[in-house]
Amino acid sequence: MNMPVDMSTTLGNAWFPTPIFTASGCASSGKELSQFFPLKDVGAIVTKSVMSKPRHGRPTPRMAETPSGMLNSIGLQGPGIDSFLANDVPWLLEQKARVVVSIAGETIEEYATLARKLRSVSGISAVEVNISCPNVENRGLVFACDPDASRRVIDGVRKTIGGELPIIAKLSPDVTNLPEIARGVVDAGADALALINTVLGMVINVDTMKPHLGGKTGGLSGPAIKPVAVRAIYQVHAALPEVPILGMGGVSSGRDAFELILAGASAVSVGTASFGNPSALVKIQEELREILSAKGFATLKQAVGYAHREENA
Amino acid sequence: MNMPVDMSTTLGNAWFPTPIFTASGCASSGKELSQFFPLKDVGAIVTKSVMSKPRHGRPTPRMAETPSGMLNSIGLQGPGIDSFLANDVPWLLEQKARVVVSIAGETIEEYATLARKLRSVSGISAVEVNISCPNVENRGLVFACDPDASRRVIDGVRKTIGGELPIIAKLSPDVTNLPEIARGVVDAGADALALINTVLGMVINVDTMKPHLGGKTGGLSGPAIKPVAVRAIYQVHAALPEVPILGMGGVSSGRDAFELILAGASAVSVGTASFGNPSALVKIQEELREILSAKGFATLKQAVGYAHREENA
Amino acid sequence: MAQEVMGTINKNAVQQNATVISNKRVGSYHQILLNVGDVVKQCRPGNFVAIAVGGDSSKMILRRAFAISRVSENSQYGGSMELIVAPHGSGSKWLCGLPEGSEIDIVAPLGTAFGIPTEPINALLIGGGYGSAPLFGLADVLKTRNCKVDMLLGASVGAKIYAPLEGKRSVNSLKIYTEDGSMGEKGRVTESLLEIVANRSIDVIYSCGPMGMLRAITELVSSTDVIHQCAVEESMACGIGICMTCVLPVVNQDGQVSMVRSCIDGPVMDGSTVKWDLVGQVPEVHS
Amino acid sequence: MAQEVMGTINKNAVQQNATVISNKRVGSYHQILLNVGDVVKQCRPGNFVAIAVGGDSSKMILRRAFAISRVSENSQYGGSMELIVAPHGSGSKWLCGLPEGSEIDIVAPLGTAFGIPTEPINALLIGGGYGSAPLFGLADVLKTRNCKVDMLLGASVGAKIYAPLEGKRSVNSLKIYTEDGSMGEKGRVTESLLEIVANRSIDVIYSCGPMGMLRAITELVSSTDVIHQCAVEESMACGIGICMTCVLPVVNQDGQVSMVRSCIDGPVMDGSTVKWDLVGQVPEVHS
Ligand SMILES: Cc1cc2nc3c(=O)[nH]c(=O)nc-3n(C[C@H](O)[C@H](O)[C@H](O)COP(=O)(O)OP(=O)(O)OC[C@H]3O[C@@H](n4cnc5c(N)ncnc54)[C@H](O)[C@@H]3O)c2cc1C
Ligand SMILES: Cc1cc2nc3c(=O)[nH]c(=O)nc-3n(C[C@H](O)[C@H](O)[C@H](O)COP(=O)(O)OP(=O)(O)OC[C@H]3O[C@@H](n4cnc5c(N)ncnc54)[C@H](O)[C@@H]3O)c2cc1C
Ligand SMILES: Cc1cc2nc3c(=O)[nH]c(=O)nc-3n(C[C@H](O)[C@H](O)[C@H](O)COP(=O)(O)O)c2cc1C
Ligand SMILES: Cc1cc2nc3c(=O)[nH]c(=O)nc-3n(C[C@H](O)[C@H](O)[C@H](O)COP(=O)(O)O)c2cc1C
Ligand code: FES
Ligand code: FES
Repeated sequence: MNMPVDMSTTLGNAWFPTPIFTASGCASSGKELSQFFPLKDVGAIVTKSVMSKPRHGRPTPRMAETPSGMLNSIGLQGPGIDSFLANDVPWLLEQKARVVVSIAGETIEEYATLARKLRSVSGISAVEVNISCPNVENRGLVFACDPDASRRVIDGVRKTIGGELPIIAKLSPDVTNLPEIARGVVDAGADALALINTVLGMVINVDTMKPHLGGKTGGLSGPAIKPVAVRAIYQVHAALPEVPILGMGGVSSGRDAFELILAGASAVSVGTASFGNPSALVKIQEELREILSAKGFATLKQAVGYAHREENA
Repeated sequence: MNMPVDMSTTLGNAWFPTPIFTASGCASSGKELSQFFPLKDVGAIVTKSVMSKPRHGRPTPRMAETPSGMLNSIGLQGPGIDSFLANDVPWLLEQKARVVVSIAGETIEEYATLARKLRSVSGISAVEVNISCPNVENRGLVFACDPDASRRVIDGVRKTIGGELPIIAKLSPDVTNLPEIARGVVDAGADALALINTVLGMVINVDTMKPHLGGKTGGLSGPAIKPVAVRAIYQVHAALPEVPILGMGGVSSGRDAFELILAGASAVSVGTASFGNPSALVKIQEELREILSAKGFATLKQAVGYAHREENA
Repeated sequence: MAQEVMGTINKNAVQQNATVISNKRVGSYHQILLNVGDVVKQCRPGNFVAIAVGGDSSKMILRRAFAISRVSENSQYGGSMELIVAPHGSGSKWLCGLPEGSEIDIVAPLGTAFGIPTEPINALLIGGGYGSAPLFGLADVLKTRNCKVDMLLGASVGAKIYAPLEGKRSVNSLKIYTEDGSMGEKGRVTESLLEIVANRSIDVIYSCGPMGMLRAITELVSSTDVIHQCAVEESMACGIGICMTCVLPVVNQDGQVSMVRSCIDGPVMDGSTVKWDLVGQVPEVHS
Repeated sequence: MAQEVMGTINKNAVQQNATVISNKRVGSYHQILLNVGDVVKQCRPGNFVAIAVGGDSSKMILRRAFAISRVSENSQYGGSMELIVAPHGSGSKWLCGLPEGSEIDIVAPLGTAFGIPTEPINALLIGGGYGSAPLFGLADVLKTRNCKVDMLLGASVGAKIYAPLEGKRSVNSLKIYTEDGSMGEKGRVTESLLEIVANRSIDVIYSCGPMGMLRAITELVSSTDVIHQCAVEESMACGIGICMTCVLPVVNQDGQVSMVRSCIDGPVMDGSTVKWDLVGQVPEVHS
């Protein structure tokens, strides 16, 4: 069996030739990976979450390997939105890559400011709003853990950015009721959802007998969290079947990507897998194409959410 | 270095010679493991959560292996409290094992009923209250995900059982604010906390293209979730330093157990590791003893929460 | 017919290292010979072994179960155990790739064994795919009890028929079926089962293979007096009775269905007690 | 002194398989020789290789970084690369246990290289533990430029001094220090560093070893004109610049500190630009 498969997908009004994207924070701004494959060959480059000002991030150590996973605590180190828009976006567009810009803020106002700067940039496919950041105006409570704050961030971005650019709200799995948060941000104007950000974790260094990471806690990513990602995507797709999902969490093979797609993802970001294998994205993309073809799907879209079908029921 | 180490620990007024326990649901009622080591050699046998009536549990498949972990959806299959108290407890006491009985219910009333039956049984060291069960009186919302329901379960058990038997409330990590839930159950009368129950996950079978487990979702356990367990224990110990914690989640070596202890656990349950290695508990216990000795701890208790210490601060 | 009953659960089981003596491809399978020492004395046909896979830094945390195909007490290596392994997923493929001399961690013997009759009976052994593995060892034992032993083996294709030359010597007759007709007769082992049972006056059927085959055999012989001992294969997380993942719905004496652990109350079970139609479902709650 | 500057990031890096030619214990380390083919032509002293560890079903998802000790274009195996590996945790132990003939997955060459002077200078090479590995390859290159090459090696114990016979031939002098005095002089490489620098008119120090050693050297020579090129070792998740875990505080031309990725802007850095006292902290936010 080797049927050609239409791999194209959409998130809101943005079209992508294939559903395999980088994950924010796991591809920097793309340059580093371009040594290993042409960036235009994959669905999109989702850039590292950028804030309004340059940031140093968290102290080192910033990572710990864990069984089938890793913790990171980067703390959103980055050049700030102005430098990013001046240097990184034009370069990516030159490569003919699709660009999804991820933004992060410490206040609702900061998100809106970032959105305002993005509005004037042409060539960007979508904006991913990373709301897994501590809200400095509310005791550092992560936006994504607070239904109201999540909604207000997206509302602010939507109002600022207008109707053109699709908004993908990126949610944290560390909540009691994920569908509730999802519904809130969709009501506030998100066109799509990105699921999942990392799971909060910690490693204690048994030599120093203290938390290993400079930031103490960190985000767990990699294959270890794949079952959590599949569950989150399945739950949210069941609750909001019309809302496209950019799925992610532990994907390192075409089978993994297929699993997330069956659960309800319209596209799949690959994060940690690129650390172990710089050409992971193209490998995953080819494997996915073969699986879809072998399973008899003529288009990727037919497979999205297929695990939810009711047979003879 | 081979200093002898005092491994004894306490949870509420219950004393245990060593801090390594089985995890509920991962040792049945002990008999099966007794082929591999004398049950009295470990800290305690925490029995599979028992309900008031016999239960068939969930349909098969009930398990899926995942990277460095597994999902289970057993659905609390068991003989019911009467048969359990008549057959299993006496046998365990005959083995001179310390027994922690885990109970589970579908209503607040069922927990109280179970507690009433336990009150009259002598020889039990403590009761672990597994509140990660769907509350049939509230749309199946898991008790442990609802601060109010959690509190009311523990309150009911406390009032029924009186002051003698220590109550260990077992919490789910699938919540936005774990310290809040912990504080609630402690206020309601829990003497100790068990952290963590499994993390909700799902695997989709790429052959059938449907959720693999009969129960669709399942609980993720094993090394994959260890960083989540360490974080949960650390957070709760920071918030409630006086409350003893029975830690668990992915422990498969003495180093792992030590990590949980440094984070704040007074004792450590070993679950999934016994599936891969029937004598995991004794191995872990010996490794822990050696590590404590090598690090210069004369007693286990000195190491509990040691990662929280402030040096020259 | 007396069936051996185990006193306490897995009372002969030990956890120990084993050395790979040889690892050969045989058709679609690998025949793996392990040096295991004295534990072979405790292994009975039907028992299985649980093997840790993937090495020290493996992401596979659960053991894999394999039927003990046969054991030998006085091979040149001391006690040795043979397994027939299909390279299915990552764990079994890892095993099939082990070079001679590798050390692995095993727990054995586990589970129930086929009941061995005390009188000479007519036995029919039915194997599906690698399910034939434990049947040759069983045939040897049945022969020592002067039983007549006929055997039917089935598989999708010829490469999935495991029927070693030596093994054939212990059976009075051997008939092979393949679904594509590439070996033996085209069709399934159940094709003319009732005729065979009648013609050869079969007293007991011993079977091992896919659940669908076991179910079909049970249903076919339900109208006869034939006893059907089948070795089931459910997904197992622990293999030693502590996790409750491997359950099957089984009818007990009072007609009530309960979910029974196939790792300790099986793998060998009385086929007529298994509620095959309920496998993968939950029986009505009793009491 | 001209320093080679890379055009785009890791522009010579490739991901490919490599075969283990040999794996020998040398003191506390393993000397691992890999058959890697043509990529050796792109490897410069100071570059590192990132290796996938644990095999197909490994729970270790990240590569491990190792300095390329030396390469040979025309060994009997074609291009070969030598690594000196300390069996530290599970990944490096797995590597040290690989039998000859094993295939591994590598990405190389990565990171910056030691700057090679265009004129003959007086170079002092300082290695701590396995940090000496890349220095012998460097010494070879410096010799071809007619530099005078002195070397200081230090370690806690003699078994952790890596100083191969052939290597010693490329240096004009070699002095060894151990903390327990079990080999060479008792003490640390920094013991009489300033004297050595002065007496031998050292122009450039090339160093590789624990961060503490690199910091101590930087501080000692800060009052001199000596250039200090050091190869740093920070925990790396990706090794190719995409994760931001491996950062070090570095001062730029305008005196501002930024967190620089040691995998692509290192491992070889100008020691005087690293804010050693801020390692493990976050600098004040600028702007
Ligand atoms: C009592 C018993 C006896 C068996 N005897 C044999 C034998 O003699 N020869 C042989 O080749 N195989 C036998 N099997 C099946 C064998 O255990 C599986 O093929 C093997 O576990 C698959 O593991 P994997 O890593 O290759 O596959 P994966 O699909 O990657 O395994 C993933 C998980 O699913 C479980 N699993 C997958 N398939 C099966 C299966 N068919 N049965 C049970 N668990 C499964 C695995 O144990 C593992 O936990 C037996 C199984 C049981 C329960
Ligand atoms: C640029 C560079 C060059 C290196 N060159 C050599 C060399 O030539 N010879 C040698 O023996 N070692 C070298 N190391 C160190 C080597 O990478 C670590 O010893 C190795 O990664 C440890 O992995 P492990 O699985 O054995 O240990 P574990 O402690 O189990 O590793 C756990 C995680 O921590 C990381 N880690 C642990 N220790 C270190 C360390 N010292 N440096 C960086 N990451 C670490 C690992 O990469 C892994 O992700 C180098 C490191 C870097 C960054
Ligand atoms: C090192 C690292 C940095 C990350 N930085 C960001 C970030 O800046 N913004 C964001 O939304 N997610 C960030 N993430 C989360 C990933 O985008 C992704 O949601 C998560 O890692 C799960 O996917 P994975 O398992 O494929 O990595 C980061 C993850 C890692 C590992
Ligand atoms: C098969 C299985 C069954 C379980 N059954 C129960 C149970 O009945 N009651 C309970 O409180 N926890 C139950 N758990 C959760 C464990 O007690 C433990 O909290 C969890 O598995 C994390 O520990 P581990 O990673 O060491 O297994 C079960 C876990 C597994 C894997
Ligand atoms: S496999 Fe665990 S109880 Fe049977
Ligand atoms: S190791 Fe990932 S950026 Fe340096």
